[in-house]
Amino acid sequence: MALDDDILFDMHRRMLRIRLFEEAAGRLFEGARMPGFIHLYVGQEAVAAGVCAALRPEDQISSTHRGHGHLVAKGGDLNKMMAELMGKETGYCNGKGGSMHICDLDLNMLGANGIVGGGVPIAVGAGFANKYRDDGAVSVVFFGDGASNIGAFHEAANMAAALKLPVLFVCENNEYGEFTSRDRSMAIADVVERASGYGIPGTIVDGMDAAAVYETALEALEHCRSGAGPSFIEAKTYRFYNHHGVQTLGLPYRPDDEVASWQARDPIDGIEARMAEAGIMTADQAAAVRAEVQAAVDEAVEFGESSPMPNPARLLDDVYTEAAQ
Amino acid sequence: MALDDDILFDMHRRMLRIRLFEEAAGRLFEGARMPGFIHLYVGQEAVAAGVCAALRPEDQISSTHRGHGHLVAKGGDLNKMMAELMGKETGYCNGKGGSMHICDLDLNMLGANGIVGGGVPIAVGAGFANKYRDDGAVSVVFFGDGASNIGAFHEAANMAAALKLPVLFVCENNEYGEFTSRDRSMAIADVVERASGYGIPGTIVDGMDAAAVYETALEALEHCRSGAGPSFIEAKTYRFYNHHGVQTLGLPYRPDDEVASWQARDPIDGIEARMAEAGIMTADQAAAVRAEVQAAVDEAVEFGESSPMPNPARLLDDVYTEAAQ
Amino acid sequence: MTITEPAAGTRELKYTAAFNEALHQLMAEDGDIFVAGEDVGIGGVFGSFAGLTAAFGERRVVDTPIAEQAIVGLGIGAGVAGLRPVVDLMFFDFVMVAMDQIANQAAKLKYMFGGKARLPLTITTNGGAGLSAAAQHSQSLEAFLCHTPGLKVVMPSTPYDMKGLMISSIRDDNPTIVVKSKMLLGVSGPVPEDMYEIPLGTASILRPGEDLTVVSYGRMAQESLVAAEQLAADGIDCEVIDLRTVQPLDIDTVIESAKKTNRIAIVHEAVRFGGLGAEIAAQVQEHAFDYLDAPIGRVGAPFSPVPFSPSLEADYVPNAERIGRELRETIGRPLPGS
Amino acid sequence: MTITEPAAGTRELKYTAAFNEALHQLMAEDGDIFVAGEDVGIGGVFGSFAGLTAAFGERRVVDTPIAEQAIVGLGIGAGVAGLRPVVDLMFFDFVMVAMDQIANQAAKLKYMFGGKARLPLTITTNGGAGLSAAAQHSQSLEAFLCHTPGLKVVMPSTPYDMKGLMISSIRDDNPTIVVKSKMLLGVSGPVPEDMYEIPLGTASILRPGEDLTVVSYGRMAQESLVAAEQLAADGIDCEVIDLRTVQPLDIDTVIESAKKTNRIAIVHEAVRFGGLGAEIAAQVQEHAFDYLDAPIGRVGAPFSPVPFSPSLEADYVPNAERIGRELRETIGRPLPGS
Ligand SMILES: Cc1ncc(C[n+]2csc(CCOP(=O)(O)OP(=O)(O)O)c2C)c(N)n1
Ligand SMILES: Cc1ncc(C[n+]2csc(CCOP(=O)(O)OP(=O)(O)O)c2C)c(N)n1
Ligand SMILES: [Mg+2]
Ligand SMILES: [Mg+2]
Repeated sequence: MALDDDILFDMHRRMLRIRLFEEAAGRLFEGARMPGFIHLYVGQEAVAAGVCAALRPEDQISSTHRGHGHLVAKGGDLNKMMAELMGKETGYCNGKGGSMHICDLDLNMLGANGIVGGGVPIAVGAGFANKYRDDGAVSVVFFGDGASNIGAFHEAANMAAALKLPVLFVCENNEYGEFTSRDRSMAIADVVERASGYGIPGTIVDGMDAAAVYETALEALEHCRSGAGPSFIEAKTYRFYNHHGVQTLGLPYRPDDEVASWQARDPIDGIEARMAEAGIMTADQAAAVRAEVQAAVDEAVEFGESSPMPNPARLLDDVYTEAAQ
Repeated sequence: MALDDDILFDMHRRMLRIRLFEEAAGRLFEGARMPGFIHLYVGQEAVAAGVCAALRPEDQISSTHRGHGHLVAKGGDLNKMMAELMGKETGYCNGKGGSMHICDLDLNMLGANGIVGGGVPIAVGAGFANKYRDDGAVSVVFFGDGASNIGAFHEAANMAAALKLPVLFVCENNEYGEFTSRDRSMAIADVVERASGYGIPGTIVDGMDAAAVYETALEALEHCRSGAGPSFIEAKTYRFYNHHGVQTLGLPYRPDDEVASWQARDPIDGIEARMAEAGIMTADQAAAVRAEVQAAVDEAVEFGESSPMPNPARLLDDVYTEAAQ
Repeated sequence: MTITEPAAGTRELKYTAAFNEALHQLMAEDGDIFVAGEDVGIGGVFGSFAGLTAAFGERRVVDTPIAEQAIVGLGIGAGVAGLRPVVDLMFFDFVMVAMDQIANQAAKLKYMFGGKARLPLTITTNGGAGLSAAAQHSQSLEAFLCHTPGLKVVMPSTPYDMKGLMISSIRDDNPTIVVKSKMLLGVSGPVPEDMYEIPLGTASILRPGEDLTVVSYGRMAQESLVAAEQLAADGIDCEVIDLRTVQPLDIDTVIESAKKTNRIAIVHEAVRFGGLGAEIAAQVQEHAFDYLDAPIGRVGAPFSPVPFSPSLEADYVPNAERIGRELRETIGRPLPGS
Repeated sequence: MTITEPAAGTRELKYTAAFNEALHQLMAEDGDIFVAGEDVGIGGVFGSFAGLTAAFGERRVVDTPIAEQAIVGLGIGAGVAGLRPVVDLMFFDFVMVAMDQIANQAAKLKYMFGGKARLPLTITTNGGAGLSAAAQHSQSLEAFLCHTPGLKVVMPSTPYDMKGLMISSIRDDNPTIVVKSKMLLGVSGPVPEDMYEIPLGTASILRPGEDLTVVSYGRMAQESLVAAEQLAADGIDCEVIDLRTVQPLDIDTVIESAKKTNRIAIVHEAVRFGGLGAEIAAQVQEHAFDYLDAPIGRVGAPFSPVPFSPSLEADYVPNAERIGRELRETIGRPLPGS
């Protein structure tokens, strides 16, 4: 594949931002310095980075309970993200949403979602708006293998196909729901087999390879933009940590050697090796990027921790939009 | 096909019972002698008759808003059916359910359903019970092309496949929801294309040919009984009347010539022609069966009309099952 | 709040035609409005959307698959993305099918996002019993929606209110459910041709009175009015309040009236247990405790699903006669003057 | 009804272990009982189903796909076909996803069929706020279920009640939802080892008192008890009633108490507007109008979704301190003796 160097640098940085942000968040969570639930995206970075590198700013993305990676990849502000995860006033949602509802509408990131599959119909609605306005934008929806079993996904996928909407479905198949494996939740090998049942063209891609994801996404997006209707990508990937929280090995539902074999295919190691081989990034340069991103993450932690808790007087604000006077 | 003559006689009678019952109900409805909604099954008789002829008594069926045909085919009592459609005390549901909730649990007919797709998960639950008890029974669920677009169908189909349940999915594709055609509701030509997305083996059958339906159903039921999990049949069929009520031609959403071309393939004419050709039923014999069935239907109308309205004192009965003392 | 009465001689329209006219005028005025739902293109099963495809084309009048979750989600996503969607759920009962999208997504989205979203979504539907449509096509489920912060719920009882409330609902920047009463679809009344708004959250007083306040909405407001006229013949002077929107709830008008009449009853078609009448009763006794001369009455459906048989259904759904009977019980104790 | 208290010296179990023990004992006794839901095989995300797979195998402890409609439907169909299913919805909020199956199907099936069905289905779930789980994982939605004829709704507040109510719920032949309070999962209390039933629809009096009746259920019953002890220090003697099941509702116990104390407040975690407190208040004023010396108080969540931030959530969810404050307001007017 002849991929622009710029794209590789871009994706490498997006992936590192996700990884380091997530690991910082995980440490805070472990240290009980972060409230609520945390679903880490670590391991799946190549999917969000590869897809988002292929997007235009006006393209929307919709996400899941495992949504930090998608927002970071779309350009999310790490300070506002970390503050939100901590429930602070300065966070993206003023502390009202937290990890499972993080969003940035200015970046056309339409939100994480606490309901498995709940974001899929909403993403299709955004795709409808794009077609209605004929503005060339595509609505991209990330969802898990587990989510492909829920009704909302089905209805939305069929609706997008029936109405020929510019929606890109990106299934991140990490082989598990929470603790139940994909092969016990469905009787098919590849989630993409569902796409043909809607008349949606589908592709499988190695979700540990950002470049492959990028190229696949670019093509799928082109299909959507052409007016031909939705497209579907299944990215084979893996979450390195537990469903919730930061434990990795020794869990009763995932064999340690399975975890290890996927970790050996770390998507960041992969892209760094590729860039090194191509002679476009030395180990020193890689380290420099890492240091720079780490500094931004540290700053985000600092920003979050030093930010105030929400003003109690605003508890009941923003339930409704008041009419403009 | 070498089909037992008995089976043909059996199916012929089931189809006639449906047809004549439905036409009587339609006339009553037109004459404002029947309350509520009425969704006639006329035209689709070969599907219910063909499938039900292949069933054992212990097999369950679940149905839709268009449910009279299924209950008649499973052996429903025409008197109790007609009385129920009229809202009478002597009806199957004591007048509390009506057309959309008609059922006969003793016949293992688990009910019509007013919610499109609502019966599919319930049917899968019955299939679970069969497997749990290992009693060899199969749960058969009838649903429309339109219902295949709703979430409940998707969840239930996948669940049946994941848990390898003895459930036979029978999609009656009559090319329309209410007034919206199948090709505007989905971007695929055949609903059966969805089956492979669940890992369920599927077949298309001519839903105007009872014998073909019977043979296909028998094979699919065998698959289910063998412990191999669910099976899926798409029957191509057509309703001769409007979605609701009895109008046939001149409707704004269905071309008259389309209606006429399907009516030319009337499934009852079809089976009668086949039986005549095979020399097993003369025109006189056919007329005799028809007269006999008509008499039963007339009796049902008489039974329904002469039955009392429900006792108002029972309005609040049967909301709960009281504990046995 | 005030007695709303279109000027004498105003043209008459049916309830459903008032709904339809509001849509025509709104869609002509605002290109961001579109309608989506099952069979809306042909005018909808109740004819509510008649003529819209001819006027605005298939781009703006969109037939969808049978998929209530996706229909509501379509509205949410398109609304967040800047359009002003109107999505239809054929029967009120089908909100159950889409409840997650309505109550967990649409209602909460703005709050969860810290205010950074605007969701100008209108959901239209048809509620209520009376057609022998049985347990799954006859419900009145507004209590579910009113208990869900973030939603507005509109239940007009006249063609005039229908038009004004539809215009306000669609122009409103919040997820709003407009429930037509199936039994009112064919009822006519005066409706001005121009566009006008009825502010959400303002009740109307259908009949002023001194002896008893009757609070209702939707079809039951009209039944209550009939009951009130019957009681008037016996010298019982009811004040009938039509809430028009049940969320926001114009409780001030209700309390003011209760303080004046000292007796109050709430009438709705929904199941009485846990219905909106309970909330109104609870608020009234809280704010007008010392004014009440009798327990607050509640008229509603009994505790069962809606039966199919017309004879049972007639006993199940409140009507003017039963309302009158139960209002007399509410009055119960002799009136001050008598 | 009576003060329920296990014998002194009874072994202690956690709330969730009491739930678990009930399941173990019931499944051992009745081969028709099975458990199905997401991740139940590994014990469930809250550990409520721990050990069941080891004891009863995968045939009877069934991991399902993520598909709440199909999970509830599985229970309905298997129940109608003669089994006694227990199906789990991980969070109370997810009833919204399955609302059609719960409210349009399970609740109405028997009635629609003219009584010719028996649906011994139990749905278990985990409700309530307090874990910073935000708007879609923290709700208390019992008002929806209580307004739906055909369902029973159980909300235990102690390990003892949990076990007895689980046994009654699973043995009951109606669709019954048992809501665990997430914040109580780890709370311990005495639980007899033998099997015992607590009849559905019987409240318990956690604390007898003379000045004010406090009606609650689930976690708030325990918070109300704490608040009552604090008020006792100031000489205000509260009677605390734990409803235990909110449908059927033991209104007799509530009314009897209200007639004795002449003042009453209802406390729940759900949104106050349209919550169960409204229904209780409406019934109490109806049946004890002449006994009430003050307006009926209602403590509940304010009118917004549940916020994520721990600081906001703490203000959102009622706790003993806030309950105490609001109860003092309910008392409001000076007590008769003072
Ligand atoms: C409707 C609903 N059901 C269940 C859950 C609980 N839950 C949260 S994440 C999850 C697993 C989702 O699996 P998948 O879609 O594959 O995403 P992944 O976690 O693997 O990224 C479950 C069951 C939920 N949040 N919403
Ligand atoms: C959830 C739900 N949505 C919509 C309806 C209204 N409705 C009743 S029948 C029907 C069409 C069903 O089409 P299909 O499944 O193809 O069955 P057919 O009527 O063709 O037999 C619709 C939309 C309903 N009853 N339930
Ligand atoms: Mg997964
Ligand atoms: Mg059809």
